[in-house]
Amino acid sequence: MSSNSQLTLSVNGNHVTVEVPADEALVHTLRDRLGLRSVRPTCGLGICGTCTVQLDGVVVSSCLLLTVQVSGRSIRTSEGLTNDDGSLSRVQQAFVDNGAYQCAYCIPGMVMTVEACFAESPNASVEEVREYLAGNLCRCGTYVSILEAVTELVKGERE
Amino acid sequence: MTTSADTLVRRARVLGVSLPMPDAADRVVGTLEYTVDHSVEGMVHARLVRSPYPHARIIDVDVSGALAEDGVLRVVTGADIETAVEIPNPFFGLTRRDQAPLAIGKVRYVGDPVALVVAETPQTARAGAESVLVDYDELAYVVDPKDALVPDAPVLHDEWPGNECGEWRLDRGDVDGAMSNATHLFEATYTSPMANAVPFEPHVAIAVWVDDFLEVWTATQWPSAVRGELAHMFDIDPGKVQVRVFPLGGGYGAKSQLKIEPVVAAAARMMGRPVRLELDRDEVFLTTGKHPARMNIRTAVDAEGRFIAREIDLLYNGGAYAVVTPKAVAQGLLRSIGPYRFPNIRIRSRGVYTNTIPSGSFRGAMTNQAAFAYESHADEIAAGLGIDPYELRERNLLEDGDLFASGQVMHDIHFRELLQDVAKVIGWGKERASPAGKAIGKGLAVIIKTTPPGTRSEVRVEVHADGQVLVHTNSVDMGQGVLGTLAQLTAHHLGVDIEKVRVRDPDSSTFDSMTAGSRTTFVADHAIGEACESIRRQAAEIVAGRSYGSDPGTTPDYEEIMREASITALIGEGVYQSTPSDALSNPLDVKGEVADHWHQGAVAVEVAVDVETGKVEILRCHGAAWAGRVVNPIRARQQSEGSIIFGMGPALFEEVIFVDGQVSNPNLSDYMIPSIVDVPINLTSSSLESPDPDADIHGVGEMTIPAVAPAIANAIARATGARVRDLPMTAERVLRAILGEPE
Amino acid sequence: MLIEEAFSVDAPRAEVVRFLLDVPRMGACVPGVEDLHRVDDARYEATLVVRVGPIQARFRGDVSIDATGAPDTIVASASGRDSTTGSVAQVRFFADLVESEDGSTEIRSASDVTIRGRLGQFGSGVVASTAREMVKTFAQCAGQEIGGVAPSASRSSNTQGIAPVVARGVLSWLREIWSRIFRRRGQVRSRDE
Amino acid sequence: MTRFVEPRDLQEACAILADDEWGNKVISGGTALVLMMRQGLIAPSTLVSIGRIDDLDGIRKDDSRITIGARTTHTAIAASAEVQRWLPSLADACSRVGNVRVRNVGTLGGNLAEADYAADPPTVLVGLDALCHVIGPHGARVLPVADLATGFYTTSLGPGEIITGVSVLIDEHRVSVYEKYVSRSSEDRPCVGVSATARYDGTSLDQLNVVVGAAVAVPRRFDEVTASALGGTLDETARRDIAAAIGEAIDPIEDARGSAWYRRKVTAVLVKRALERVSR
Repeated sequence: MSSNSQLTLSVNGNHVTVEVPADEALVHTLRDRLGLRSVRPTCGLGICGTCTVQLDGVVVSSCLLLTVQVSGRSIRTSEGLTNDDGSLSRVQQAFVDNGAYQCAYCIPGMVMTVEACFAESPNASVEEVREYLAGNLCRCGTYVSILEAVTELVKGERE
Repeated sequence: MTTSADTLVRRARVLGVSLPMPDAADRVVGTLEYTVDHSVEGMVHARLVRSPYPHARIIDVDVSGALAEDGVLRVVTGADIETAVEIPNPFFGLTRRDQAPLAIGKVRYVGDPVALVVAETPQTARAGAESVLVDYDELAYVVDPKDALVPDAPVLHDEWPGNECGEWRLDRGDVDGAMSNATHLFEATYTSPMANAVPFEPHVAIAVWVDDFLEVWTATQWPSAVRGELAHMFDIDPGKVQVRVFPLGGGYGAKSQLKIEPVVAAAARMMGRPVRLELDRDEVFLTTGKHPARMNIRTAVDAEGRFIAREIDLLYNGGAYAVVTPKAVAQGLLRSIGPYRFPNIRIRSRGVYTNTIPSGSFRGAMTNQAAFAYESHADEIAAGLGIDPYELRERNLLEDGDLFASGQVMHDIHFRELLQDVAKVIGWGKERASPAGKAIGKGLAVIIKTTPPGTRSEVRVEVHADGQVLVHTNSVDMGQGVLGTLAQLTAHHLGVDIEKVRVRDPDSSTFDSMTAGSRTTFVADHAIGEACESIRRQAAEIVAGRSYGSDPGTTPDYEEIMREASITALIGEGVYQSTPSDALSNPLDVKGEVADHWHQGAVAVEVAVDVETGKVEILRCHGAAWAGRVVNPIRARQQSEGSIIFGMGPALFEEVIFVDGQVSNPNLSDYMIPSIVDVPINLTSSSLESPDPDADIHGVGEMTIPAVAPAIANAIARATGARVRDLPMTAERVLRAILGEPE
Repeated sequence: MLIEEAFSVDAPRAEVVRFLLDVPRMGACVPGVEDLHRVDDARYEATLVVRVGPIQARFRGDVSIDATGAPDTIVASASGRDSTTGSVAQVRFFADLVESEDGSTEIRSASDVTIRGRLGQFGSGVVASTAREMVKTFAQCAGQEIGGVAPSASRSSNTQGIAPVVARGVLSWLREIWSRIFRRRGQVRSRDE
Repeated sequence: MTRFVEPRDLQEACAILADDEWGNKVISGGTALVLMMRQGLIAPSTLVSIGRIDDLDGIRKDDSRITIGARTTHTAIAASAEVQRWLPSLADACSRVGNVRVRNVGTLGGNLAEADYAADPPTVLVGLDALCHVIGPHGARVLPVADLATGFYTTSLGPGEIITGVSVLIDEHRVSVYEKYVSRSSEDRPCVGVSATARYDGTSLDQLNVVVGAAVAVPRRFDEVTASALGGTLDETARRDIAAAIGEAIDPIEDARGSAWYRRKVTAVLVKRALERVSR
């Protein structure tokens, strides 16, 4: 049991106020309190990447962060990557176009990571994005299609 | 009316096209609903209390501490279930009803559920579970199947003396005679440990009772099995049990059979409230795993490298409960033979109970373990005789018209094409020079998998007045995109636009044996074809004089026909029932028709071995599957390539490790799965097709996985001269083999 | 996990036996033992505090001694439960006492340590090393208490693949002995505060 | 009841920590602490965040030393031009910790305070003779990083003490490398990590530190082995002898990443490879 703290977060551009116990991980606040399904606890150890979110623009494991640690900060989840008109982001669209999903439980985390990699280095090579994705695991083994989506994005960036 | 030319164009478009899954955007964004996302009004949350002991008598379960926790509603124990009037049959199981929702009397493995704490919130249920005190009387336990077979070994189930969990034999020809006259004899033993399928979405289920009706939302691959067993458990008509399944966040066999559904349904029944249970990651590890296996092979070979006789002894570890083991070891027998001709062959395949996690289905089940053995063995024979491994396989591969070891005449056999395909892509015969400190080598493997006869699948296709087509099946989408694939098949058979077809998530309104064993596409094609043909016939009867049979040249305008006849829907039902066979009627004499058709696959790899550390890097990999016809190329490719990637883990480093009878690595830090950088960039696959437009569609979900480990083992051996016969082929094992240092 | 530790003490065997059967005195040599008190002649209750970095487990349970083999052998068993980490620890201790002509006694001990539950799943290597350290500390302390020499050799092994065959043999033999001596119930029952 | 507090200065943080040595824990990035909480291994009564305390962040260089604040993330260290220029082996080790998400959040101070044996940066820092800056209820002190970890997950930090930073002497004549070996997936933690740090006077070896980490409870230096090579040229024979001697001398842990036998073998190989990279 923990004493609850009331705090404010920016989630996908919206300010939200939540009351959470000190030992609640961010993944549970996002998923269970705010209904953001794309954020999924799988390993609980920061290894698999299915709970990946962007914290002030950098990717983090929301299972290894307490919500109280990120009070006042800005969080983006996969749901928040889509454009205002509801259309998919460039990276999301490349995943759809290349069939880069199977059961897709890991895919929102993959997309978050690819977005962050390009934000950090817009001219990243396919090999660099691949290294960056090393901590996002996919049990269906969709890696080949994911790299095809990444290749398309890298080409598009250069054109 | 649609012209025949239009129809032909449309039909050409719908099959063999890489259509996206209908819910692709939701999958990528993360808005797709899985079972884990689902909630039901008024539901309460459950948490299991599990045994810390591998084998112990339950003396007492003290639930007072848990009930004292604020918010804990009820604690259910095995004893409660045993005596509950609402649960007339507390034991379940698809082969032997030897398992209770919560252990009754004794626990049989570390992790065996002992009690279920139900509370208002998951957190409270967790706290309550920590407060349940169980008094145990420890019993002697057994982990190794060989130890479980000795005369005074601890017995897990009194009803099954000697820990027997299935034994099957096959004996054809004169093995002893052939062996005694053989020019060359080879013998070796190969082992595979338990591995976990690691579906990312954990096991999760919600049970809701309304009077005598049970609705279960569960992440299962086998909704029909869940329905049947739950109906038996509560002694109600199966029609009163509805099993609802969302797309799965991964299955790979781990969500086959029954897992947590019985305990959730029992608790919901006893409490009169909807109950939800979601497992933690470590509990997923404790729930099921790949059968550990030990396979000994003796082979007699003539001077030309032809296999004259083979003797196989297979021992599978079934774990604490039978689940599917007694039947699975029969498939284990059939899948141990490999794609080769054996004039004389004798096989014994046994399953045994031990105090470990109950073994169950796993992607490539009962084929992975055997293929690692027989394909490694093939290369060992080739090396012993100084014959090229490709050539040795060529001389022994089964062909159309050959007799399988069971005596069945084989058709639709394509091993040579598969072998040629992978050898060509990998550049077989062209060896690369190894850089300093590395040894580079290539390896091949070819596999066969039986598809069990006697399975059944039902579909119902409805064409509505507005032209929309609704397909009811009990096939589960677990990432293979089956709903899209079945829509493509329906559009093809009906001759309508794919956009009009929607395949519903499973809801028990139709029966399907399982979504497993790479059987769905094959059987659904037959069942959907039949349903669509029935609709075409109905249309033809309405518009008398016309023929709308299966001729693709004539597709009716269903909307117009229904409008003219003033009917709201055309409904067609189709069943695929494969011919039952008596091949398995006598466990000690397996013979006859053992497969509906034959799954066939091959893999070739090139590896670089660091000779100082034993670390294996896969440089190049190509897999090939016999597809017959491809419905959706990207999905087929992802099955073959995903299967290869999935197979790399258990080949190189995945192993569920037992220390003192307990799993020491039930998490993704200590149990690692392959990452994107563990996979070669150069990973490709072929789905080989028949020129015949009516050729059988073969499933491709598991055609490459069994060949991965032996292909790697063979490449390591060709690179270094060192043979590893135990999985996983960890860097340490490879180094020990190179240095000749036993474990 | 089997931990073997052999050490010599500069005292006759009878004195070593006296030490080992004097549970409060012997228990004082086990690092982390608190609240040791007697239940009956053969049974004591105690708390064992084990610390691995920030993790602190308090195993509450009991200790039983079997002296029927004395003075050749002493067998003891302890088990306890920790509520913080939801873990159960069991130690089965077996000591073979060999008196030398010079009046010293060699104690050949084998401890079969099993940690079940969350702590057992936390880095098996770390837990094994911690247990090995504890046995070594005990041996040193016991040596000093009885008035003797430092330990001569120690070895630990897991019961999984890496264990030498001989150690596995010892382990199954030991477990058989225990199953005969300690056929009793209530291994993990211990009320928490 | 877990409490979360965010003191504004170090004195206050130290005082809260000293209140309850076992119950109160410092939280920085939290990657290790939250993980242990979630695994049900610890249940702290108070989490003392150092997130709002000034001057714990960032990398500073003066004439003789580079100082890295305790709250600096692995990502920031790996990306720092100063660290890449002057301490390339540390940049390399930090760039290979866990995955990108862990590096973005996990801090150097947290890494050292956790004293996880399967870590990368400590092995390099010990080889670089790095100093650890600590503050506690009784004031500040400095100790070698080599003296910080005392066992598995255990440090010599006293009650209420907090790591504030790490500093390393700049030395243009020093060459330092890190060899990391993972035995399973790319995402595994190290089975063995070896750092080698050499300093030359012309072609003659002036100083040599070899440190082995991840295979043992705390990073271990082998000055007694490497001493024999000083004054020489670190030729192939010298490298081979040192590698073999360290492989013999080490007493490795056994776990799922490898047996003691295997870790000995790999340690010798990694030492050899590290020495090749620092030889002239």
